[in-house]
Amino acid sequence: MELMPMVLYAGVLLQLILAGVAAAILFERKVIGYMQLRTGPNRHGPWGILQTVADVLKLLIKEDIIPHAADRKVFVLAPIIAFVPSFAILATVSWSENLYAADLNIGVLYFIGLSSVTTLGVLMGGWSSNNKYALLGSMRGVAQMISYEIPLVLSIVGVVILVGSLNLRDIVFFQESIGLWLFIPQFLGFVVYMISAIAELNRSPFDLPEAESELVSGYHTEYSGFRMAFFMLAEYVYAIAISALATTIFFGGWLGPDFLPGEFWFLLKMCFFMFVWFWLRATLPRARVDHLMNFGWKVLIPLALLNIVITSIIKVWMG
Amino acid sequence: MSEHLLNLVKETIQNQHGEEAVEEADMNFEKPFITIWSEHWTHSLAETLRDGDEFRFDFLSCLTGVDYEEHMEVVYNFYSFPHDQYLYLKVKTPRTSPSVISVQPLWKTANWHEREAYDLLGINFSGHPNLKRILLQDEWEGHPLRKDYVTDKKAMGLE
Amino acid sequence: MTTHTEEMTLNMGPQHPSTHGVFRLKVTVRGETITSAEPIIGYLHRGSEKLAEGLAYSQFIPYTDRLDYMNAMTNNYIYCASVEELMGLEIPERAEYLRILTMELNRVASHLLWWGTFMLDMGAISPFLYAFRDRDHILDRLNEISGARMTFNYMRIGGVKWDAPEGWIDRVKETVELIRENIHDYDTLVTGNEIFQARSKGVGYISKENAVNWGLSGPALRASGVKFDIRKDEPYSIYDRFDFDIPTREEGDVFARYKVRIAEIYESLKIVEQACEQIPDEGEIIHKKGKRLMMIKPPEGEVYKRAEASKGEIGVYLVSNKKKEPYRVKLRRPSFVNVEILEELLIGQPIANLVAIFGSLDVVLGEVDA
Amino acid sequence: MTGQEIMFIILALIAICCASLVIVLKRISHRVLSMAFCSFAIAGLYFLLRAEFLGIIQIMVYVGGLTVLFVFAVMMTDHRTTTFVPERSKVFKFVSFIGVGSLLSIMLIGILGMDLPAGTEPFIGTAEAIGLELYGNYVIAFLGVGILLLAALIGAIVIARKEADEQ
Repeated sequence: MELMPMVLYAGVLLQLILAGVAAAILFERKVIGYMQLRTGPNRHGPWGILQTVADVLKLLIKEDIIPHAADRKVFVLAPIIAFVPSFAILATVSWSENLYAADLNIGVLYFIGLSSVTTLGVLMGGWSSNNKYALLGSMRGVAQMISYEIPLVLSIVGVVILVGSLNLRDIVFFQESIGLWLFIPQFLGFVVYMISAIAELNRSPFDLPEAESELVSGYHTEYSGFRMAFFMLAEYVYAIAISALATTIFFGGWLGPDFLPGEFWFLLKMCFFMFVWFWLRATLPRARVDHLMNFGWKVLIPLALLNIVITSIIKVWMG
Repeated sequence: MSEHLLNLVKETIQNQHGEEAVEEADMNFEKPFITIWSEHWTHSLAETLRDGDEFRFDFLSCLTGVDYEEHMEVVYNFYSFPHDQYLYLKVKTPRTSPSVISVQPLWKTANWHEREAYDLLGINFSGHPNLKRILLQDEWEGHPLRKDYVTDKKAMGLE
Repeated sequence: MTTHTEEMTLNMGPQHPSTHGVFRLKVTVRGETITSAEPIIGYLHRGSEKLAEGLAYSQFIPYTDRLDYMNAMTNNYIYCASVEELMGLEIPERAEYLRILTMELNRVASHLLWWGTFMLDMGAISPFLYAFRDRDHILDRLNEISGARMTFNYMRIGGVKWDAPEGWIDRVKETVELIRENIHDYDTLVTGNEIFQARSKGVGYISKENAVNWGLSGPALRASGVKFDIRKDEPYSIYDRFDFDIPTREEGDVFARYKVRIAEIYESLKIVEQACEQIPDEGEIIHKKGKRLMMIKPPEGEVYKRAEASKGEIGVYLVSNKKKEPYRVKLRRPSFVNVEILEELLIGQPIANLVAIFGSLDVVLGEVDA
Repeated sequence: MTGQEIMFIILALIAICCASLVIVLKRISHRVLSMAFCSFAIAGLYFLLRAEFLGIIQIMVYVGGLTVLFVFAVMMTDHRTTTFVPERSKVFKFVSFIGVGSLLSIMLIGILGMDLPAGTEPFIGTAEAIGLELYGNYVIAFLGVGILLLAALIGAIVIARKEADEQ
């Protein structure tokens, strides 16, 4: 791709993602609202459609508060460090057969590698606030994100072995060629991926870094206004990215019956993943830190390794 | 039943501290009601009440202080789960420098009750590990539930 | 450079999402493990006992509402009952039933609210909203009979303030039916949950001896294996006329306290149903002495009266000197006593358990601080 | 100058600046942060060389893993009592400046004097190529490194355990 279209694509994508985040937040509040026997936001625009817009506007015009004892430079930088990688990983997502930015050979690795940088933002945000809850929150967040990155990566390795490529588009083409979405042959990997993705995204029931009943608001306790919005944005963009990755590698990306365009199928599958996360949030209580760690290291990682071994045996056996 | 208990407690106290130790022993709404002076209220007596076979008052239901203008009283409301019996024990103490032993080592629940009585009535519980104000702020002057406490209406914004 | 983890003093509260009011807990943590804890209270102290000494007997009733504002009926009751005991009043039959009905409905509401907020502490948001919805049904009933939703001021010395409005008993029956069904649903949604059980089983263990020694009462005591309920063991009002069980558990942990409270909701609903059947159709609702509100002068004497509130044993120590105002009113608030054990219970626990343990004790700060 | 050269200069400057900031800055958090940026810039250089695999691994290991662990360790331990090297005398500074300067100039002479022929295989940095090299030519060395790291890991756990028990 040439420079100009690339910049254009990135600009358009950024706008769309922002709109997507707004939609996702509304979607979440609506879904959870109905699950809790209430209607959710319904005051701004028809069906509450402008609620998020109003929320964001409110956040943007709020006073920008930096605590006196905070480490100013790091405090300011942290939300950006958290946000940039979560947006950058979207570059490799192939929304349909023809709509994509970078056909990167190591797409999967790029995805996982860059997303690990978000941790740094969380850590810096928590530490620089000079707040004890924020510190505890970021310590939890980092321990959790580092631990769960391993099963997340390992769960994808099975797919990579099966396909023989790290390229996200190749993975979809492979699924097209065998006529089967990979979550069936890679079911174990899929389960491990789903669970560790929740932990990686800090979503309920693994939302320990925020855990409002214990740590007030976790690592972004001291953040307000548009810096807070940045953290929220990073969180939701990352959620969108992870669901896009899940769609690509386990649910056949843009594949689907012909009567609708590929982009639509892709978005539909993504929405399904998002819905599952919201559903869990409305249902489950929060797990505890040590349980979470035990589960990650003693259950998920062995399972993911088992999946790799089985996949390799099958791959060698089938030739 | 209850009168039997009353006599039993009375005898125990008299055995330990002499005949005149029991100031008053009566039934109050069908429950034994005993008054003693604070110098007779000792740890050994309290231990007997808690562990003695006939008593077993393992549950300190309530502890409170009352200012009777000529003297102060600390009222213990004991209950025994094993025997399902009940006892009022009132400990009298002089109004100037009121002091009663702390039963916190025997009934842990007494900890805050005694702190509250200290806070609101100014009764000193000797042997309490952490006797400081609990409901009012540390710099509060006086003890509001004493009958001679003068409410500073101006400071409270009432005038 | 030293490599050990720093100890950190963490002030949970007075403003914190899960301290249920203005409660402050000064904890020292190493990493996430608590090494010492000190509860600090008094932020909501209003001097109720002092106020009582300056008010006529009946004027103090509304102040009792504001102790445990989640379970105001029992507070109302125990204060009135202690005055009645001093005066030796006989309460009309219908008034007794109305008292039982409102107290038990209020207990269900209180337990429901506890259930919702406790699950919120555990990180589940939906139960909170479910609980509030059902609690609202009960509050509607209580509103119909008392004219208020939280601070009822319904009991009077010698009886109750209002008679039940037209069709109220039938509506109560419907509400009981509805809540019983819903509670069952919620119970299955939460109780069996793997994460919830992992977080609550074996956490915050209180032994039988410890529970008694620390003066715990109510569900917290019964969850440690002490089968004691004042309604049954020292029946006040007309509780001896009803058939109900005292749920107990032996485990003494957070989960046991949870189960006991859920079971108590069912038992309370049972009592409400029986009371609805037995209540006489009409009759006096207040003793004639109680009608002259400002003229109440109990004879000289003192009494300690206790009752089973939703959080434990609530008691009133009342001293009268034959004046219009009480000489001394001491309120034994269950939350005040129950919260005390925290300082021992929390040591060695991770912060995540702190919230679970504190929540499981069911503390209302209005009551702790009086 | 082509776009590639401009990018190279920018990235190289960032890398050098951040690397020196690691030494110059006072606060340890700022130092760690600039270390992370330095790693980013180096990863960018790898990308320019079309060694995407290496670049991503650089980010993953150095930014996502190492820096985070570093901050984590600093955060958990008593870093306020840590003192860096005390002030040295002027003579000491002068001598060390000369030493570093001469080392740098020798290196520069060596590097500039080298004549590396352009590689014949254009895409040496792909995942396949690296995998083939690692598990083909250098498999024994690879296994050796693996065992060494495992031993280090276990050793770290043992030491940490011992200190935790002592407390």
